[in-house]
Amino acid sequence: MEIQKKSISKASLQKLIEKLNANGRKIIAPVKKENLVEFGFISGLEQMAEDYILTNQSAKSAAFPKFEKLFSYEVTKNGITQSDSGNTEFPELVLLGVRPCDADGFTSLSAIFTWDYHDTQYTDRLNKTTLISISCSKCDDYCFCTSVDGHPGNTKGSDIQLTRLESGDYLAEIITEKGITVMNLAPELFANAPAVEKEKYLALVPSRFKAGEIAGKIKSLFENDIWIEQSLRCLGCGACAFVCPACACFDIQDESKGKNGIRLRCWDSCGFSLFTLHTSGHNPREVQSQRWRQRLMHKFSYMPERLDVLGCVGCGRCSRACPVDMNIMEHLINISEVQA
Amino acid sequence: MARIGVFICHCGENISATVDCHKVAGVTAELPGVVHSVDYKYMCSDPGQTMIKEAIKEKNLTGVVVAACSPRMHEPTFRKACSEAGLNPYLCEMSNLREHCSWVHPKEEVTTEKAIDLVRTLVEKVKKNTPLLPIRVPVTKTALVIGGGVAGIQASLDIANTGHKVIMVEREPSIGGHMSQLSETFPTLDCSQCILTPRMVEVAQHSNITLYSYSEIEAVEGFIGNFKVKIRKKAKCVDEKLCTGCGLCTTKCPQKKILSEFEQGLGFRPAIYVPFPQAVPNKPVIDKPNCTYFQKGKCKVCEIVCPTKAIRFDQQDEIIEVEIGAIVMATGFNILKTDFFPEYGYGKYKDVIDGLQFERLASASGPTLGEIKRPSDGKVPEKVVFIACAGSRDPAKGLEYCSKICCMYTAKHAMLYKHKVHHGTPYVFYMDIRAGGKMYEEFVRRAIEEDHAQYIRGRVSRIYEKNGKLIVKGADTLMNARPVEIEADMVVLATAGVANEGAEELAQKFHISYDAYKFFAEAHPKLRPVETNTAGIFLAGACQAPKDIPDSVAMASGAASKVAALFSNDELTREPLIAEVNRCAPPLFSTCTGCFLCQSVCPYNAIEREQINDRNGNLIKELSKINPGLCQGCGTCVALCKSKSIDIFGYTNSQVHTEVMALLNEY
Amino acid sequence: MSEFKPKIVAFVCNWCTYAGADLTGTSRIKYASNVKIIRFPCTGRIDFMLLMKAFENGADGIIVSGCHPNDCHYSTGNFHARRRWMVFRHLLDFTGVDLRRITFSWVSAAEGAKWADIVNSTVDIIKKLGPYTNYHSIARLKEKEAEHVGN
Amino acid sequence: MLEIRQKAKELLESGKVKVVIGYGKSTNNTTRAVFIRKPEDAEKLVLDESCVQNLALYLYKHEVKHFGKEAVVASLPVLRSMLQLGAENQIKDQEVIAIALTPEKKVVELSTFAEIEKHVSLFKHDLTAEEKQLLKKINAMTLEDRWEYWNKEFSKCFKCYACRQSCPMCYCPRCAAEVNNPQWIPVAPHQHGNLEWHLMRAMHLAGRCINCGDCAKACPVNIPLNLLTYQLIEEINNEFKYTAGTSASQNYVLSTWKLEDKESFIR
Repeated sequence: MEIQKKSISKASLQKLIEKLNANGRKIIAPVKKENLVEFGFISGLEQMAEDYILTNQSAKSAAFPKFEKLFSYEVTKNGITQSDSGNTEFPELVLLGVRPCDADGFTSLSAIFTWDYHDTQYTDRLNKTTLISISCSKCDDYCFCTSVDGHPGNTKGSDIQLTRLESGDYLAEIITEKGITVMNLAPELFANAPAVEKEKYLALVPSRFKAGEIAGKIKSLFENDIWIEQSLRCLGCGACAFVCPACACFDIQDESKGKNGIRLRCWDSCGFSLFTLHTSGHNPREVQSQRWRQRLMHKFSYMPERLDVLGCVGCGRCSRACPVDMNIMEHLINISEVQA
Repeated sequence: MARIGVFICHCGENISATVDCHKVAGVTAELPGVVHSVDYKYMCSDPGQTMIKEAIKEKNLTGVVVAACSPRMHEPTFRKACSEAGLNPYLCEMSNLREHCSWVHPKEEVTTEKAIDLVRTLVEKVKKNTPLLPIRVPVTKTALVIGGGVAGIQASLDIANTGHKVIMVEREPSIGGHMSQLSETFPTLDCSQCILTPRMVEVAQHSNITLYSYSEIEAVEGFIGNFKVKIRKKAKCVDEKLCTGCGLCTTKCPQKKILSEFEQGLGFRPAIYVPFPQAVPNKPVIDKPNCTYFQKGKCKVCEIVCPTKAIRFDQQDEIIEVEIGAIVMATGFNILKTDFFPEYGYGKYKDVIDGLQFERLASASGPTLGEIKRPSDGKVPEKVVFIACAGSRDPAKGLEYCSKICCMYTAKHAMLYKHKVHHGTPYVFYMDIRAGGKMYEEFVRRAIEEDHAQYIRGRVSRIYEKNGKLIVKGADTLMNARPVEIEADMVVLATAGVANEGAEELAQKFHISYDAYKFFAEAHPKLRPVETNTAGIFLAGACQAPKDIPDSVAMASGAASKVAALFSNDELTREPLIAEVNRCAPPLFSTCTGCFLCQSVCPYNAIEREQINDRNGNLIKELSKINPGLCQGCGTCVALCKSKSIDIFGYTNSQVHTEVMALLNEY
Repeated sequence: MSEFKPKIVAFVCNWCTYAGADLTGTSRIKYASNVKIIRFPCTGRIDFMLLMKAFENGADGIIVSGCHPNDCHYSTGNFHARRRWMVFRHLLDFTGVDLRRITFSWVSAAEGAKWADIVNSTVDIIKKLGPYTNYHSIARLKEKEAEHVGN
Repeated sequence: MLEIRQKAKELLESGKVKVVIGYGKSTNNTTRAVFIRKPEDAEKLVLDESCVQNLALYLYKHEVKHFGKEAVVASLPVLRSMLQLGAENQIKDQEVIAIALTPEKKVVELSTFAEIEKHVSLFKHDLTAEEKQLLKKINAMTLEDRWEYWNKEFSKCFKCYACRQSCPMCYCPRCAAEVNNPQWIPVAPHQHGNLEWHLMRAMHLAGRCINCGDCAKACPVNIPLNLLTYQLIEEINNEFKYTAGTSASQNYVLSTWKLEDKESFIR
């Protein structure tokens, strides 16, 4: 559909939040938690963090929480009975202040969760979530969205995108039906858009490499030593995967207490050695370099190939979160430069 | 899929009086995996056991839970019953409904509920049980006896007489130990050597006993039934095969003024010597540090005089390796020397001697040929003061424990003295008289009443010399601490019995534990007095604590019977409830990382280091290995292991975890 | 609301406390039925994780008991256990776990009466403290799905 | 810094070692671990206050070991880790060369545990002022508040195991958290899965943690994890006069005992 351009003042945005609350929607926005900016529930604009580049963790947990119950079961002599699967009522959520890269992350996730199997739990959650992104006026050395087909004002994945103008008002782009629904809760709060050049309010994120080229090249590097070289310092923790807005790997766990139990889905990471460990003790990805290769291959080769979408949005969270500075952008640049 | 049978016992009315056994059986029947659940009046009775056996066959059960009395009572009974019915005994568990439930709670709903919880817990556990086979360890039927004193001799003879080989190692040139130094023995006053030397000879001649005298233990490895021991046979510089023991060398040796160990320094011996006339073996050794040839490079008198040319100055220590099934430690004890006692002159008064020295003075074969003469000037002492508890029972300056034998030998000394010096007076300072033992009390009374030993209850505070006399200052605590002063000609200290030299090092070599006083520690103070915590190593005699001859001999026979029992089978079989380190496919081989933090927790030194090498013998990984012959199954290593790489049969991680879950959750 | 019946798990060694509890039975000494025993070869076998499991699964209190020092059937298992408990208690206290809910004791095979006393006094303490809701509440999965978000 | 480079260069040129593990500049002017294998690359080594990672954990990393004999630029925590790893048989004496700085900032080469022990004894390693303060705060709290505090902290955890992976003492090829028969620790990062994981981790590090603080530094959600293990370092020191990482020959405090160990808490 055609993007509608509107504008909304700070005051109106505050009102909109109240309206949404009154409408029974929970609002999640970046808030300051000690020395981190994370997503959290807010009831007023004042609770929202000021001038942040990105939240520490991505917004993915709105539709793909770090763990979630899939169903309950009961084991008795007469067999196993399964209950409350797929009938959980998810709340209506509004994600306010997500960055375009985060919003775009849901594109990657959705591609995975609706690929061969339609994951209702994920899609139900996402359908109940409205994404109001705020375009980036600032970036840091870790940002590289522009190298992976992204953009500080990228509207892909957002339902509404706000761009802050010098007046303090926001340029509001209404992108999807969901966006319109939100706007229609209080149309009076939305004024007509001033004639402004959106670009001029956006951060300049230099393009470091071309994702397309990487995708083409990386396959030929499967046996290359670059993976060992790059991952020598890698600890094999899951920090990168868990803060990543596009990482979708999960583990299924049953937790039983006597006859009752629940089945859970929990985040998992291809960086863990346990991820591919066989019962026999054999591990097809025996060392960290192979796991690191898998991570990049998956994001830049397998996903584009099979799902026609990149597994990376260039937010740079993994690099920020990494305890040993595994800077993904830097690594991708080497890859783009290495001779196959 | 598990097929569990549950058998609830009423134990007459012991359980059913407060627990609704029928209900328990009913509820249990509903548990997943339970295919058979009944209650009955007496499960341990023949019909009861038959019920179980039949159920096992008919319902082909994979596990059995008997809910009855304490497993400490009837677990063996029911496990046996199961195996008779073809079910591995370790697939049978007991739930304690009597001691832990019906007997301690009133008849009410919750008591039955508790019973149900207890049964459910064991049902869930038994689902995790696995069939286990008893452990079999081959046994080398040769015993090693270390120490050739009376205990070692007794143990060796007893073992040898059961038809098993014995290797005896004695570090001195002759066996015999302290007993061979004694004059007469209490309470019978028969001559020590007269009763001991025949036994010594028997050892030397016994076809099942190999004696290595003048030898020490170099190294020990292995475990019960399978020890490998290195013995260092010290160079005697005499060819034992050629030597006839004629003794010519010892008489001709120019070096004659060496203090004799056997005579406790009261007599002399040459540099080539046999410790005493009845020595076994009766062949001399050259005491290199004191031999003129070895020190100055010339002499060789012995070589010249030896009729059989048996002297070998160039003889080297020999290392002998033997395979051993069981070991008896009989390394004996020693006594504190007089120089231990400042108040008695640090041993600088020649006429203040210790008990063993008095034994030599009183011995017919001793330096004075049995006449009591005081060391300083050879005068016959008119007044002799015997001081009991010299160093014993003295937390302040000496040792806390009672040396056990001093009361008796002091009384004996007083008697012997009186018998030899009729006009003399023996005084005995004592704290208490401990004469526990057959004919012991009577013996002490004889010393006091017939031989008029003057017993004074009290400690001696000081001894000093004054014109040729030893002034003994003490107090008589029975005469409300009246000061006593005796002008004695000689003082005999009943010095405390202590662990033998090198006991600690030896214990460490053998991985056996020892107490604060370096005496070897028995496995259990009451129930396993002759065993050590290291399987296959036993204790005999005073190496465990000071004790008299009959006790030492009894203990030696006890140890011998333990060895004989161990040797009665070609294999020793043990309960398989022991720990094991897991193994898995390469490249991991085991989740054990070889940190070996578990090694020091094992009370039995059962944890060894195993190396995993590739085809070319390059080390891939080091990991812990638990020796099934040594592990006793305490599981301390299991709880310690961080990577959960050790588990223990019968109480596996998954079993105990399941028990906790089952006890607290609904099923 | 019905009267609070504490759930108490006892981790005991086979040789001393288990036998002691047997003696309590043979001497017909009565004690509260809230305590249920799990048998171990030795206190040295008792894994601190089992204590966490007990609380997680609804125990309000725990008893850990074994042989007196120097009485250990395996001679030193209880000494190792004692050290672990010393350290584990410090950790639990630092993280706000209520140590009053764990009774550590030495009960020998001859101390039937002591076992009854340990049980009864522990039950009294736990009754005063009430159910261990703190621990149990976190052990329950949060059903309010929305709470996951932003965690 | 130049001295460090010089030393690394020598070691590589002489062939005494095949790889030098040290710190180098990163693209965002922070520092990070580098693995120098060519003498000429020794120039890339840097050493300043930003070099804080405990490099000891790379000593047993498969790909790094693969290069051959290792040398490591060793701060105090690295040296103490090496001693503890030695005591736990994870590295052998004289297997690794440590390049360290004396109190006078002179570069020394330590090739035996004995030398390292001596060197380590010259320094004291402590928490930062903030950490000390926080620790004080926590200890001053009521039981309830401590419980609240830690559960709030743990609720942030999403089980990325950065704490474990960054810890030189967490070398187990299979962590107990990965054991699933029985499932000791719930895998899910829910409240009690997190609580049990962090309690177990602390307990397994008791008497082994050498207080480098890397677990806390690595934590992407800033849980002050090192305080758990630090508290135990203190307690263990009080109870048993024992400090991990001071000797490669001392017996693990929890696999030894003393008759007089305090048992006032046992009835």
